Amino acid sequence: MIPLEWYLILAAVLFCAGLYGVLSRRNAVAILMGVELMLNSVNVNLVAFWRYTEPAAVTGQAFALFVYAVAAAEAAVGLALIIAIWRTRDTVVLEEVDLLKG
Amino acid sequence: MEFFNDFIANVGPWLQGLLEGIGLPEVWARVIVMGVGGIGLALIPLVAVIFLIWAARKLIARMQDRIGPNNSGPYPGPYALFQTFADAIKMLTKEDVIPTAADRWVFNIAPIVILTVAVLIWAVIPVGKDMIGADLNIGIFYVLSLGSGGMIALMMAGWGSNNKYALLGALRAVANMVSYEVPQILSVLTVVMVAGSFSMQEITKAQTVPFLFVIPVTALLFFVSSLAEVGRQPYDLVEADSEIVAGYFVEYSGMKFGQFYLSEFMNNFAISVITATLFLGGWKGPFVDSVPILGSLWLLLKSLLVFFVLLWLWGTMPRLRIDQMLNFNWKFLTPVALVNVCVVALVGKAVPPDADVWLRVGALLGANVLLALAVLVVLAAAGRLARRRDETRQAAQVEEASPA
Amino acid sequence: MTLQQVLFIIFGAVTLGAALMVVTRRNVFHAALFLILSFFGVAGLYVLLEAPFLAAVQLFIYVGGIAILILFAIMLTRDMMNPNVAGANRQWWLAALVALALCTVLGWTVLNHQWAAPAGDVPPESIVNLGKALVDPAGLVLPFEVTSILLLVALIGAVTIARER
Amino acid sequence: MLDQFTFIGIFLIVALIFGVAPLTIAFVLRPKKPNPRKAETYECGLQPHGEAWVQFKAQYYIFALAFVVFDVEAVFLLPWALAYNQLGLYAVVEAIIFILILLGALVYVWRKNALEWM
Amino acid sequence: MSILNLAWLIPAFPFLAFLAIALFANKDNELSHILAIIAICASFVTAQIVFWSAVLLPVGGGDYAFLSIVDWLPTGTTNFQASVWIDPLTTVMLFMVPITCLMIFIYSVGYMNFGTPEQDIRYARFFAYIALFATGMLGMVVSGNLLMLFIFWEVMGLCSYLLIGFWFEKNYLDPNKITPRQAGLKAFITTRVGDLFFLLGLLALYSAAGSLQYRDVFSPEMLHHLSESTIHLAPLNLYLPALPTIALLFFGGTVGKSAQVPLHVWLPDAMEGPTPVSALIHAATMVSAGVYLVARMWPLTFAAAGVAPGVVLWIGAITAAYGATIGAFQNDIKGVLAFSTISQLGYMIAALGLGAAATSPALQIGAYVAGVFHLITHAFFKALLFLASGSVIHGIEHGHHHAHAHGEHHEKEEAHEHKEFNPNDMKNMGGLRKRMPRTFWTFLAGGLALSGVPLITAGFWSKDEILAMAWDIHPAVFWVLTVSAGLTAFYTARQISMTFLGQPRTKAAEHAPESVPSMTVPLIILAVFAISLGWVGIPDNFPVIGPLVPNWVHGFVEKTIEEYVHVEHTAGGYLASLALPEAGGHAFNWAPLIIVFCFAMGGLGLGFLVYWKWMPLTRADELDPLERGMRTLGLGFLYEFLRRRAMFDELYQWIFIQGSILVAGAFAWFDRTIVDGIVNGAGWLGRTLSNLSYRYVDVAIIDAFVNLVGQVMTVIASANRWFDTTVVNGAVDMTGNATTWAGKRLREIQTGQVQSYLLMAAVSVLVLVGTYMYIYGILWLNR
Repeated sequence: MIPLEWYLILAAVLFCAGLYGVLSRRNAVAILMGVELMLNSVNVNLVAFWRYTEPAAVTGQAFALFVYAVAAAEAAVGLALIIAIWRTRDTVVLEEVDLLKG
Repeated sequence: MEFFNDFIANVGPWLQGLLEGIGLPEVWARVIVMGVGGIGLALIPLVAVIFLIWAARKLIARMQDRIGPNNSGPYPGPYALFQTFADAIKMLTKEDVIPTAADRWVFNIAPIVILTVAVLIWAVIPVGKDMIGADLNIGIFYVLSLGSGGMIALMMAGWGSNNKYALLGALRAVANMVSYEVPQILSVLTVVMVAGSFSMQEITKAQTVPFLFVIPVTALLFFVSSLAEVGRQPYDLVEADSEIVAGYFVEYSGMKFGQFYLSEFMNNFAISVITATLFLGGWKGPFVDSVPILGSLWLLLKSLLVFFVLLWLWGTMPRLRIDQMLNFNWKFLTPVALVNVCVVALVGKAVPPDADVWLRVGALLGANVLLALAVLVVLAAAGRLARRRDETRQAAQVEEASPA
Repeated sequence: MTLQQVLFIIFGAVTLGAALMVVTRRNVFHAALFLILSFFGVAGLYVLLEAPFLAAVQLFIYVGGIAILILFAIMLTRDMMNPNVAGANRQWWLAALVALALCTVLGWTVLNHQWAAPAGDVPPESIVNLGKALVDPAGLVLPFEVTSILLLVALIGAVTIARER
Repeated sequence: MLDQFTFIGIFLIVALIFGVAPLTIAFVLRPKKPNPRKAETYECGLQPHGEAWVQFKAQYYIFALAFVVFDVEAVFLLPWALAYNQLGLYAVVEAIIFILILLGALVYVWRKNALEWM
Repeated sequence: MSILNLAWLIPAFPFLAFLAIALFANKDNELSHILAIIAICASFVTAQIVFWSAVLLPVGGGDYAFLSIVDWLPTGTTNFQASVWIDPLTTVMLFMVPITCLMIFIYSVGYMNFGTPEQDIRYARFFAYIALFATGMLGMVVSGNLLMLFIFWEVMGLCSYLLIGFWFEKNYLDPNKITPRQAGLKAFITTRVGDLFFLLGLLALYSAAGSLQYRDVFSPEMLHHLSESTIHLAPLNLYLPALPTIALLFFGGTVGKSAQVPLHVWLPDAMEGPTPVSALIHAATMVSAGVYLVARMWPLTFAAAGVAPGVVLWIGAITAAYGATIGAFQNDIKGVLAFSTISQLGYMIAALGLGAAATSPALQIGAYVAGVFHLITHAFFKALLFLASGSVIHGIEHGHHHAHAHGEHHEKEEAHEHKEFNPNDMKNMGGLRKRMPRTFWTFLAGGLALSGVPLITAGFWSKDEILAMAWDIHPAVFWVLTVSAGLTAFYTARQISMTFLGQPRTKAAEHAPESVPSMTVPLIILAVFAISLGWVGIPDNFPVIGPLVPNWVHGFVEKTIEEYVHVEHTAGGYLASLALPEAGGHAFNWAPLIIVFCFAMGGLGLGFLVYWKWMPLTRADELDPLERGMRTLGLGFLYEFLRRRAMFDELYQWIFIQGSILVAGAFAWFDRTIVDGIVNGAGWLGRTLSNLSYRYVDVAIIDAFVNLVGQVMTVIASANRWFDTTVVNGAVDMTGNATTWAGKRLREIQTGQVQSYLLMAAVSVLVLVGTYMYIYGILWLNR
């Protein structure tokens, strides 16, 4: 049987890779990909814990499903925003979109 | 004699015993048996397709009042039966051209992916009473989720060839597939509800009455949306030669093109088999219990029947425009599928659980027929409305045209 | 080393390798393809975790849905293909440092904790139980319905934002 | 269960072989006469004009969007459908509410003419 | 399945209305206000049903309250629960909130000029917002646990922000005048400060009690447990007693939400919003939510004893005095009301604090009930006052337009032209009594209630009860509150006289028309309540009428808390507890009544005499008598100080700006000393070295060995050139680059780019986790 640590370590590395993507990419879509990676790692953790602690309970899988729903919504809206920005400002490079500047 | 009753099912254990007899460890023997079984399973669609291509050409020729491949022409074999082999050899010996502008890796991997996916589907299709690659407990869902792999392959092909037509074709194909995947999975939903399982084997066993006669609306929805999924007429606008010159595989030549072509036919056959399994009772039929091998025959016959319908549409239907296609899906199929799920769910619960199976079947069938009628009425009303609107608009145009 | 562990290493390698390519490749389309590959790897992990349903969902939603969305978005926003746009921004090195630090912290935490051994097997009817729980008034029915609201809002919002006027 | 997935894994390898084999055979058999004119992008015989990676209409995205939403919905309904025979009427009604809400979403998008192929 | 389960529906209706308007009806103005009003009507009816059934049941506090729990989300072992809790406190709130909401919704139709040319452009959105707000308020009232309460609390905060900034495009010529945008932000941020405390209190309570359900938290056992437990402040390694900490943290939330000193600054500026909003959110409901929270947490505060009740008490009293004082110096009609709201809220808080600080059960209950009672009555007459003033402003605006339409231009009007005309300024009014009689009479009713005219007004009964309790519990507070009562009466009289009495001082005031019925009818209804509502709460020991009218409020509301104050309550409840020997104030005590009466009437009379009879304003630009008087007394600076709201804004501005300047200064200092130091040092080093070498070269030249020296010189010169170019310039360049690099890094902290913010967030999280693990790592990992 695979020790739980393996899954957790893998999820951690996956998460950090996603984080790096989010922090370092210039392209908005690429940033979103990083976010998806992070969500995936979260789900891996969730399912691993479900399998190793309470395989009889349904909550593990159920919450994984909810994470999927949230991820889908997030991707849909996020990409829509990116497309809208593309249409108005003609760029998807996030550094050029600095509306947050005070 | 018993052995031949259940020939295929006995081969596996026999081979296993043989291999262990020559002293392989049990695990490896198992793996080898699985590998052999897998190859056998994968050969089924390949061989089938080789002859189906021939059959398709003949039949469509007849439908279109042509002769098609025959003895008189330069076609090999009796009734040009070996024409497909000739085509295969030709493709194998053709030069492979990769456009300089192409995205090489993506361009080369796409045909592999698409053929792999087309083969993978067969792992969960019950080709006989006890003959199934792996009777997964998520069987049909496995098939559906493999479909997404196909989409990715198309995207890769369209992108990789770096060609406007190819990319446009790929986008069209994917938009098409994603749209029609919704009614498809919704119809599968009703099947799962009635059968109470994802496993293809269970679904087949559950069909004391073929589901076509229990939930016909679902069957229609599934067949139509599957047609769109594989891009067969009337949904062939993804490779509309006259508009976008063969769509996403315009840049492909030689065996790569062949793989696209092959995978397309394999998918056509696959959806015929799946439709037969889900709605026509799969391998079920007379004498199957006594002679299990008959099951495969029944399945083949049913699949051929479905495939014939497919050819029929292929030979006769005109091509839809993309807007018509998407409208048809989002404004007709999807709502109907959603309503259909609700209707089946309610009726299934309205019938007392301990009721006789025939009562249940009757109720569901009646409900489906009523649903179909209702849909037709609504459709008629909507059509009349649209027509009246058009007439009034035209009248108005005439009005403002006349004084000028 | 059992077969499962070998498989885990294979799937894990695929997942992580693909993930690293995702965050480093400049060509966004290639990055997206690697993202899909990494999704496949995660699906494999789910199978190892005896959650085949989730594995299928992974393929169905991520590969079939979200990946398609991303590919479409790439097609719709052209200048991503512009090769002389740098892949990473100025603070990439800082980001890498942070990611590494977080990785070490997490890893240290994981390794310094006594984790429970696997508890029992997955009941064969776990998917059925899931289906029951989702509509069980004492269970998850509220989040279940809320999910549909979420999807509704997401659809309406995204369509309103994305459509051309 | 894992046994069956072992078969899936093996079958995956088999399928990959099926996917690669024809190409390798062709690689052995086929002639190689490269020629820049041959390798040009095909545009019905005209000179290739510009990149293929041109921008496409957002409408494609809208449809993918609707698809994803209904995709997720279906995924949520599948376990319910599996457990359907063991559920009471209340469960069915809840699921139907779920479906109707999304039907409402579809109708909304439809009314907003976002489903028109413009 | 009790009928009280209907309470679940009460917040649902407005929320549905909000969704409907936001999603579908946002194009159709009429449909949207119809939807909103229908929804609030439904809530109103439901609330009435719940109210009456709760009264007739009757529900009580603690185990006698009605509780209905729904499992929200099972998460592994624990379970999020949503719940509805109906005890007397909730019930009386359920009486007050829907009526005011309904009245204000109807009023808004007229105020937003429905159907007229100057109808508001975001008409539908306005109704969507206030519907959402009603959801928040009603939900907060019925919710049965503190988590839900917090959620709805935040919903209200959001709506308040949206509605204050509703006219976000408005700008003023006068740069010092705060715009709606800024006002909204100010309100949002200021209340955030309070909400942070609230959230901390929530966390502390949950960690200490393990639940947020009222029933669990306020159960005597739990209170006992809390009184013994402590909260461990990990990083500081500090142990705090649980009860007072939690109670005070929650009170922080109140201070923010119901504008108590020192977080009151946002409320006066919140008047930038449309007047119905000021009435609904910033007078009747949202600000009283803070008081409701105190009443809710009262058992905790009470059990905490010691410092906590004192803080509540004094914050309340100070606020009351502050608001009353400043209110007398405002010229903006809504500004006066805003400060009077602040001071009245102070009264309620003070009353609740008094209750918690009191010693005898009778007084505890008495003060508590008095506070709640005043909460209810105040909501009515303050909403009335705001709506009436809104009607006045509306009239003045119309009159202004009308006057201009007829192009009659005095030089006075001319004088007003280049200043922009401010319809809120009471100096621009006067003599409106004849122009808008209904508004006048209703305003008068509200004003009298506010200043507590005896017997006939609701304000008298509630406020007098508070003061009576204060007299018994805490004389100092009594005097503070009494003086403020006098001031309250004074500024009320001043406001009425300046607005309605005397002669019109502008064309606008001359032409101001009476408002449409959709505005005046709610005024009249509210006026009825403002007069009559007090009669349900007349103390039983009040001479003559006390015995005649049963003190219903007491008999009902006291049930909320009686189990905490250990009254051996018989059927009589309060009466029985009065019979207890140690209970103070059972025989009616005339002293406070008379004192308060003198102050209130004195203030009222003085106000009317000064502003109506003796020295009424005749011109809009003439000085306020008060101002004149104080200037002649040489107190002009004091007047200025008070008119500018005791300089709180200036103070905060100064503090924060100075703070930021300090931080910036620190950076600048770093730049100057360290970085420049390096540069100069390196430059100096380079110069000296080269000088030395040159001198050495000179020396060498002076020497006579020309040939040799030539070579030497070249050699050394080249060496020196090498040194100069590489080392010195190198050093200088390097330091220069370093400086620019540092500068860039510092600047990059403020690129408005999401990613850099994200990066900072990640870093800080990392740091926090690191610290936590450093402090606790071992202990926590080997658990």
